[in-house]
Parts: sequence; structure tokens; C-alpha cells
Amino acid sequence: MNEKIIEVKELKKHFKTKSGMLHAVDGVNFFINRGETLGLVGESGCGKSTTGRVLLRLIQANSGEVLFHNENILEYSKPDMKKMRKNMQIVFQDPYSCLNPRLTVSEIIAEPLIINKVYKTKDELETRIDELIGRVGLSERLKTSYPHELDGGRRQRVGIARALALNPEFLVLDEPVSALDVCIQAQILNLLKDLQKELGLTYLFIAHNLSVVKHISDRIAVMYLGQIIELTDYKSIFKDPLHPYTQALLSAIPIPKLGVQKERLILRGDVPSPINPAEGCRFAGRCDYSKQNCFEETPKLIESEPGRWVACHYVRQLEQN
Amino acid sequence: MAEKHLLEIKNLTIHYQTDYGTVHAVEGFNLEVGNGETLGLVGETGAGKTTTAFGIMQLLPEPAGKVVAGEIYFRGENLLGKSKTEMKKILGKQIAMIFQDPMTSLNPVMTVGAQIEEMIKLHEPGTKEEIKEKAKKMLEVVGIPAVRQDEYPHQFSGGMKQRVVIAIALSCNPMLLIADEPTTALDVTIQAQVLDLMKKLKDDFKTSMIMITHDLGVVAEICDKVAIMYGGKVVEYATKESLYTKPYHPYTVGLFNSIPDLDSEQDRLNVIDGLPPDPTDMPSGCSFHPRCPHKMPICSQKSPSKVVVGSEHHVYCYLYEQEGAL
Amino acid sequence: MNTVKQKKNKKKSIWLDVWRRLRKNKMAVGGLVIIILLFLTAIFADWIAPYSYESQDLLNMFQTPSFEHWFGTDEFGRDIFSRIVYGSRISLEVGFIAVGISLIIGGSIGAIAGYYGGRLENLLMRCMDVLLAIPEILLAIAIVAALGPSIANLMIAVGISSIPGYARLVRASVMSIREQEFIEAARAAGSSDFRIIVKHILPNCMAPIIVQATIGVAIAILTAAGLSFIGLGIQPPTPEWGSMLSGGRSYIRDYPHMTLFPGIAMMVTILALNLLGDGLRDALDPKLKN
Amino acid sequence: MLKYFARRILMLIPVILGVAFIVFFLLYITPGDPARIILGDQATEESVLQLREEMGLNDPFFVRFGKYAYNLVVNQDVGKSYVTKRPVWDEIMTVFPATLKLAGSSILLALLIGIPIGIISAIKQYSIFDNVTMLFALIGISMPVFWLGLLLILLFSVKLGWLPSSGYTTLNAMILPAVALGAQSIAIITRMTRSSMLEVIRMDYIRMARSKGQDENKVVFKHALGNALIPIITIAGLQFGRLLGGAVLTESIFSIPGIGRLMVESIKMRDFPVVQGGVLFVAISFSLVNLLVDLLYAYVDPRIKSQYK
Repeated sequence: MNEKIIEVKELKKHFKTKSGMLHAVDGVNFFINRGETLGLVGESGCGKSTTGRVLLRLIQANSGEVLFHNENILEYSKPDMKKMRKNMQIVFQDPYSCLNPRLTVSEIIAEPLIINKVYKTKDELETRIDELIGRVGLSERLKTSYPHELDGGRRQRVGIARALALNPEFLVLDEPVSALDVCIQAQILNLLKDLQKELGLTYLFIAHNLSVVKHISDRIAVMYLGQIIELTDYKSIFKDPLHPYTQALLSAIPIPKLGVQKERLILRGDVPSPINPAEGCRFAGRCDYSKQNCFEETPKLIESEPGRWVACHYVRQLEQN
Repeated sequence: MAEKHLLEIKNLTIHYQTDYGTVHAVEGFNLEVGNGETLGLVGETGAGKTTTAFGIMQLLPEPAGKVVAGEIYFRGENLLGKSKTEMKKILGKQIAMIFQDPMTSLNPVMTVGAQIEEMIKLHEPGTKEEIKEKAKKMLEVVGIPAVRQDEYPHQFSGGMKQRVVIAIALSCNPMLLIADEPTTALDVTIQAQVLDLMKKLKDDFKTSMIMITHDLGVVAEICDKVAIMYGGKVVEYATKESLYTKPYHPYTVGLFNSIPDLDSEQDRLNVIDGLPPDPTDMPSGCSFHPRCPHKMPICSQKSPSKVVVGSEHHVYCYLYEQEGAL
Repeated sequence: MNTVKQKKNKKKSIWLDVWRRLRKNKMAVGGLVIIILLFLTAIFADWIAPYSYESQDLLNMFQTPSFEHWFGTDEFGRDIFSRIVYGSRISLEVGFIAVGISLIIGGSIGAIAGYYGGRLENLLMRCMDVLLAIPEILLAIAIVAALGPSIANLMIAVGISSIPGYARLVRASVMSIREQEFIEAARAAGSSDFRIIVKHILPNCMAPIIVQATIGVAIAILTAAGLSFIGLGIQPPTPEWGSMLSGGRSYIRDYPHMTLFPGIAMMVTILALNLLGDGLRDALDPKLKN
Repeated sequence: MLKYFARRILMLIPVILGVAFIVFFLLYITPGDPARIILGDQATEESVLQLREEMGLNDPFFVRFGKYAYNLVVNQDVGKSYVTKRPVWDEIMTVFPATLKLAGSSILLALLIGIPIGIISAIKQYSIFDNVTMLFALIGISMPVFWLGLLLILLFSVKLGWLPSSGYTTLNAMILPAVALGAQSIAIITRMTRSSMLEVIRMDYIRMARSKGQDENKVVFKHALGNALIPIITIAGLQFGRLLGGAVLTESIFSIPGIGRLMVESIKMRDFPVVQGGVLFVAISFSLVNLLVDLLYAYVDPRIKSQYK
């Protein structure tokens, strides 16, 4: 049952900028089992979206491995990769820029099918498009509409239908609901969950907010400045977060209930720049518990308790300075 | 009687003229804000929250946006009857505003110090040194070292920019602060910083506040009263305690259900079906009726009137009209 | 009711949408009508013009406008109206073909530079910078001087001189589209570069290019007429508005009609193109869509 | 910042060499034998051949260009006129003041008229003033320089006799050419100012300034104009370059001995060194104006300033 569909090892992506090397993804490791959802959470600029894109080779990685069914796809040739792409697709964040404004809904959904020459006849193609449109809960009359005639939620459904067209096993969901209103957000989250159950999909769900991934993830990875600092099953991370950053992230969520306002952990300052980051724990500068060696030695992501991975020198022994 | 509230809005109606027809952004909007109170104005995109704020400030985009009907009483005086010159004295000094996107609400070619000083100079004139001192003090109040006053907005991060905007808004000690989604554009941890700061400052400055937001969590954190807005109207109004204990309006209930609960296990979220109404083509009667699970025939015919369901808690919904009659 | 409306609009394309918005703009429609009329004039010049453009009538020199000669005659007694009618052929030809040349060459350079980026882009754009450093009309003068005065050379000269402008425009729009997520979606589906450029990038770059090309035709007509005016463009007796102006210049004190009418013809043409260009810009502007 | 501009000036060198190459190539393929031009029609075939040899005209193209480029870069020498035998540089310097005066007064006119009118048009968008202004601006753009010049002469010199139809030395004489040449720039700058202001006026920080209770005039001039200036400066810089080149036609109409007329006459007489030097000179001036524009950016926009490192 616990078959690893995708495994990422020491993945790195650095961008050259005017002011130095931007360490967008800096040695990331994780795996996702079949039918599982891994939530990847972090604030803007932490490298979570880059991770998703490097995984699909939309951006070329600098080093590391991406194993899909135990084969490193980063070493695939172009034609091999094209075949492989059918198995892994992506849903984007921005419901406005993710659809070509010059194509109709059915043309957009047909694109991947046409590119990969899946169907020989037009009828087969049409049947498949109709099926997809129904699957994501769009009404058939929208087939000939253009994206600008649809609202954000419907556009996102079109994006999901396009991603599903090739029957992928694995989907990267890059903040698919963060641009939507609360009610629409809930509709799309439910849809994604239903699709996963029906089609046996595996998800990497990227989000900037823990509360969104809670509902849909089996395990959650928290990213900070290009590195994963905690990776745990979704229950533990909410009940008993281990890394001080996770604790702060969790406590920052405003809770819509009375009398639950606990003591807030307010972080000092802003997220430091990912350009030429200093040695040591990336979070040390904002951490209330940091000690001398936090600034000198980068903590590794280790399994501190069964199934719970943390990158902190002082797991379970945090004392305020 | 009007003196009882700092701000009292009656039957406010604001329309926009566009190529696609008249947008009924705000329609028969009623609201009161008491002295020292913080009111959360909650609704989805397009519910008319921001338009209401601009309506109060009389900053609607001209000539498209117009207040078609209604009154806005601020300290007992109708703002809509004020001349432009009179309004200028009220804006900034008595009513100040914080905008949603800190990236665009500061002038990129002026130093942040100059932008704070501008506000002080307008309403609390003094010598150059006094004004400068005051601006420095305001920067420190919001947690920015005063030495940064000569820097330009692009040298600040998003959270810092929003702090500057808060410093500007509070620099003349306004009686009413309208904050339009002040934390939406920020990251979660920065959002917590800014919310924390606002909570502290509104007490220090004893300012009344209208907190426009779509996040019921933010409301729980900072507000005393809540108004839920849907389709340009307030559909439910209550104290925070009353609303979070028992929401009445089906829309409010749906809104609460759409939020993932961090403490409990749930497989599916209970969602409100359908989409918010098209503001150029509002449904008749109660604008929520096409999505309402408790729809009755009358809902599509006539707008519901106010039903008092508790002390300081009222709702506009036919479900409770009979209860009230009983 | 809504569904009925939706079905009726079934085959509605983006361009129909643009046309609907353009139609609302009276000025732009006016421009379009003038341009269509000009085209008809150019095509049917043989039927429209009452006289031949080169037949001289030395008995009727310098005639002021009259019933026989609507716009009067010139220093050789040639009918000015007929010459203007035939002149529309040259102007439209030069304008559209010159823009075609610069659009095809400049557009390809811009699209390649914008899509591939890197060193290739650097090289191409530095070349464009060199061309841009020479003011358009000077470059056109130098080219036409080198190639010799003829209609074809005039088109080439005007066309080449405006290549860098189109290259920059196309590059900028390609670069902005390239960053959009739907391009990544196409790539994720295994789409080839060629398909991405043709199917996804170019159709979305069309708006600014169409606008620029419309206004570019006006600029090309102006530049070509300017060259002819200083004697480097089309040579007599071919009727060209610029050289007609130049010819009438010496007689401006006594026979201003010789400069008035060709000038009006030129201005109306260019005004019409600019009106249409402005109208298209508004109609194509995606900002107004929502 | 100084370093940035030093680098920019160095980067001009390849551009100038590129321009030199293009013009050199164009003149290379232009029909006409320089030796024959210098010696005149009466010269013998022999002496022409001899001169060709002396001038290196028989060398391959790249050798000739190499020599030219070497002289240009190392000695800053662009040769002598075939016709007057004077150094090209002197020829250009004699006529350049007239062109500079003409282009300068045109751009000044364009800025002084275009910016204020553009601002008013933007503030009163869709008013009668705005509509009339925009119509005139469109006509201004569509007006061929040479036709407008002729019309101005017809009206103000021939019919009314108010202003001279040629010359450039007196202020009176400058009015017509400056207006003719500047009309299009006025129209373009007016339109640019208007659209740029309209764009800026929609921004949040303008609303923010209003929400402070700031005076509307101050909102427009202090907050909006400061931000709207960037595209206006850009277009003004481009216009100035266009005016330097566009002066060709105006100078011809108003008989002003400027660089444009010099070039046209040199082309007609096949005086290649002058054409070559003239184009180079205009290209250098244009590039320097663009550099100046970039300097101005830093002055009006702190964001751009921080990039100049």
C-alpha cells in the first residue's frame, strides 16, 4: 500500500540574480505515497512553488534527484520526458493567467489531448472533453465560453479539467485556492478531494497557509527559505508542532471561534533574503530559542520520532533564552 | 439621538455606471458604529465592502460611482451634505483609512517620512521641526526605527509598508479608522504582527474602527461587533459573542461552515452552493435566495426586513420573521 | 433565458467581441470607412479619375478648381484630382508593404529574442539598438540613396528603417506572455516550442501589434512622402502626394491649390489610420474587458 | 551611479561603430565614384584611376572600413568633404547650431504646451476641453511636417505677412519652423501626458493622498505628476532624437542651413564623408540625449536610482 510514487532527493535550484545567488530550493527531500496528499506550506519566497515546478521539470534543477516510480526523471531525454509528462500534471494558482484567453473552454481542455495525440477521431475527443467537463462540475453550455466570461472558481475548474485530461497519477496543486473567496475555496477543495478518491490521484498540495492544507493533506511539510524544516502527519503538526517556525506559523492563524485566542507567538522581523543565505539554521535569526550553534551549523531534517521529521538542533528541548 | 453613535449609516445606496449596465454595489445599507467600538464588516469579493468605505470617505471613483440614496451621520452630522472643503477637514483628521494593498498605497517617489509629515502638516500644523519629530515618533510607534524616515517605500517589505500606512492613518489621532483588509496581502506570520500592532494601537489611540475583512478569524481576534454583508446589504449584525455563539442568517451559517476547522476532524466542508450574485443583475427579494437552503416563496418577492433576534443582534431573513411574530 | 442567450452566442469569437466594441467608437468607424473608400479609390482609379495622371495640357496650366478640374491643374496642366486618385495607389502600396516588411522581419527578430532570451536575444537586440540610434527618416534617406529612387526601394527603405521598433514591441509582448501560467501549462502537457509560440504566444501578442501596425502604416506613408518631397523618393511623372506637394511649393504664392489638395489627401489618410489605430487600441485593451 | 554612467558611455562605442558600419556599407553600395566626384567630369580616366588607388578605393570592403573605423576611434577623424575639401567635423559644426536651435525650441514648445494641456485633459477626462484637445492632438499627429510648414508660410508670410518664411537667426524667423517641426511633438507629448496621468490617478496612493484630506491640486501636482513623469520623459527624449532627424524636412522648407539640409545636399552630390559623418554625429547626439533621459529617471524615481549601481 505504501508505494512511493515520487521521491525527491537533495533537490536544489539556484537562480542567478544581480545581487547574488538566490537559493530558491536548497536541498529538499521528501516522498509521496500512492493516493496520498502531501501539503507543502510556506510563506512567499520560501521556494515552494519552485519546488513544484522543478519536480515537473518546468524549471531545470541544479542538482538532486526526482524519482518517479524509482526512475530519476531529471535524467530523461526530451522524448522520454514528453511521454512521462502524461503522468504528472499541474494546477496553477492564478485563475486569470493560467488559461489562454484566446481559446474556448473545450479547446483549453483539449490541448493536452491533441498535443499527445491521444484520440484519433474527433468524436472520441469530444466525448472525453464532455466527460472531463462533467467531472469537474462545469455545465456543458460553458464549453464554448472564453475564460474571461467565467468567474475565478469556474476557471479553476477548467484548469483542473485540463490537468486531468491525460489521466495523470500525480498532480502538483500550486496554491489552487488562494486566489478564491472562502465559499468558492471550500467548493474547490471538496472537488479536489472527491477527484482524488474517485481517480486514485496523488497530490502535492502547495499552500501558504496551514489551515487550507489541513483539510486535504495526509502529511504536511513546512518550508522556510528553500528548505523543509518539518514534515509530519497532518494531525501531529496541528496538535504538537515541533519546529519553532511551525509553532509560529500555526499560532499566526486567526481562529474564527470565541475564547480560543491563545498566547500568540509573534515572530520578529521579516523573512530574510534567500540571496546568499548565511550558514547555520535559516530560521535562527528570528527564533526565540536560538543558541550559538544554531548560527554555525545547519540542522538536518531527521526523523526525531516515528514519522516525524524535524530540522532543529533542539527538538523537544526548546527553552527560551 | 443620532449622537449615540459615532457613525450611523442609513439606507446607503451606491451605484456604478459601466458599459455593462448599472452595478448595484451597495443597496439599502444600514449600520451603526459606537464610540470606541471596533466593527468587523465581513463579506466576499464584490459584496460592496470597499465601496461602502469609499462611500463614507466620499472617495468613490468619479464619475462612475455615485451615492444614489441614503445618509451617513458622523457625530450627528450628515457627511453627504458636506462641501468638499468641509470634507477635507474631516478626512485624515477625524476619519482615516488603511488600504488593502500596502504595495500600492504608498507614493513610490516620496520618502515615507514625507508621507507621514504631509498628513500632520494638513491637520496639525506646526514648525518644520515639530512636524518632523511627530512623524519620527509615529514611525517608532508602529515599530519602525525613526532613522528610516528618509527611505523610499521600495526599500521596505510589505509588512513594513503596511506599518507606515498605519502610522500615516493614526498620525492625527482620528476618531474613526477604516481598515480595508489591511492584512490580506501579507504572509501569515506578518499578518499576525500587523494585527497585533493594530489591536494595541486602537486601544492606545482610543480609536473606533471599521475592520473590513473576509476572514472571520480576524474578526474573532479584534472586533466587538460584526456586520455580515451580502449583495450590497448588511444581512446580519451582532456583537461578536452573539454571532459566534449562534449565527442566524443562512449565509452567515454557510460562511462559518466553509472555513476548515483546525481542531476537529471533517472529511468534507459544508459549502454554500452557487456563486455570489452578479451586481449588474441582482436577484429580486432577498439577494441570497438563489443559494439559500431554506428558500421560501416569499424570499424571491420582497426584501426581508430587520428582525431582532437578541440584544444587539438582528438579521434580515424571513426564517425568523414568524418567530418574531410568535 | 440566460441559456438561450448563451446558445445564440455560440460561435462568437474574440474578434467579434473586438468588432462590437470598435463599432461603438464612431471616430474609429469613421477612420475605417475612409480607409475602405481609399482602397476602393486605389483599386478603381482607372474608372474614377477623369483624366490620365500624366497627360499634359499646356493650354490649361495652373487652373484653379473648376467643374472640369475639381482640384485644378498643375504646372503642366495635369488634372490634380486625377493625380491624387492615382497617388492613393502609391501611398497605400508603400504604406502597407513597408509595414509588412518591417513587421515580418522585426516581428520575427522580436519573437525569437523574446522567447529564447539569453545570448541570442542580447545579440539581436544590440543590433536593433544600433539601428535605433539612427533617426528613422535619416536611415531611410541613407538606404534609398544607396539603392536608388524607385517605388520598390522606397518601400524597402521605409520598411527597414522601422524594423527595430517592431522588434522591440514584439519582444516585449512575447516576454510578458511567456511568463504567464498557461504557457507553463502547455509545457507541462508536453507541447513543443513551435506550438507554444504559434498557438499560445502569438495570438495573445496580436493586440499591440495590430495597433502598432495600423499606426505604422500612417508613419510609413508620411516617411515615404517626406522622402519624395525632398526628391529622394518617387520620381516624376509618377503621381505621389509628397512629390506633388514638392512640385507645388514653388508656386505657393500664386497657386496654393497645388499644395492644398495633395496635403489634405495625405492628412485625411493618415488621420483615418490614426483614428482606427486609437479605436483598435481601446477595443483590444483587455483592461476594459472585465 | 557615476560608475553606471561611465559604463553606459563605454557601451556607446559598439553602437557608434555599428552605426558607422551600416552607413559605410550603404555608401559602399551607393552608385557613384568618389574619385570622379572629387576630380570632376573633365578629369582624365588615368587621373581618376590614380586617385582611386591613393584613396584606397580599390581595397576590399573590410579593409576600407577597418581604416575608417581606426581613424574614427583612434584619431576621432571622420575625413574631409569631397566637395569643399574641408574637414567633415568643421562642416558639421558650422551647421549644427542652427539645427540644435530649431530642435531645441521645438522640444521646449512641445513640453511647455503638451504637459499642461495633457494634465488638464486628464483631470477633466471626457469634458469638452478634453475631447477638443484630443481631436487637435490627433490632427497634429496626422499632419505631415512639410505640409504644415507650407501652410504656415502660406498663412503667416504670404497672406498676412506677419512672419518671415525663411531664415533662423531672429526670434521671429524661428517661430514658424519651430511650430511646424514641433506640432507633432506637442501632440504626442499631450497624449502621453494625458494617458500617463490617467493611469497614475487610478492608483491607490492617489486615493490615499485624498483620504488624508489633501487638496486636489496638490494631489495632482505633488502625487500624480511626479509618478506620471517617467513615460513623459521617455517620450520627450525619443522626440528630441526624432526632431534632430526630422529637421531634414523643416530645414528644407524654411531654407535653414542645418545638418539636415547639409546631409540631403551631400547625398545628392555624393559627398560621402559628410553623409557618413553627419549620420554618425546625429546618432551620437541621439544616444547622448537618451543617456540624459536615463539620468533624469534617477532624479524623478528613487526606485530607478537604486538600480543604477
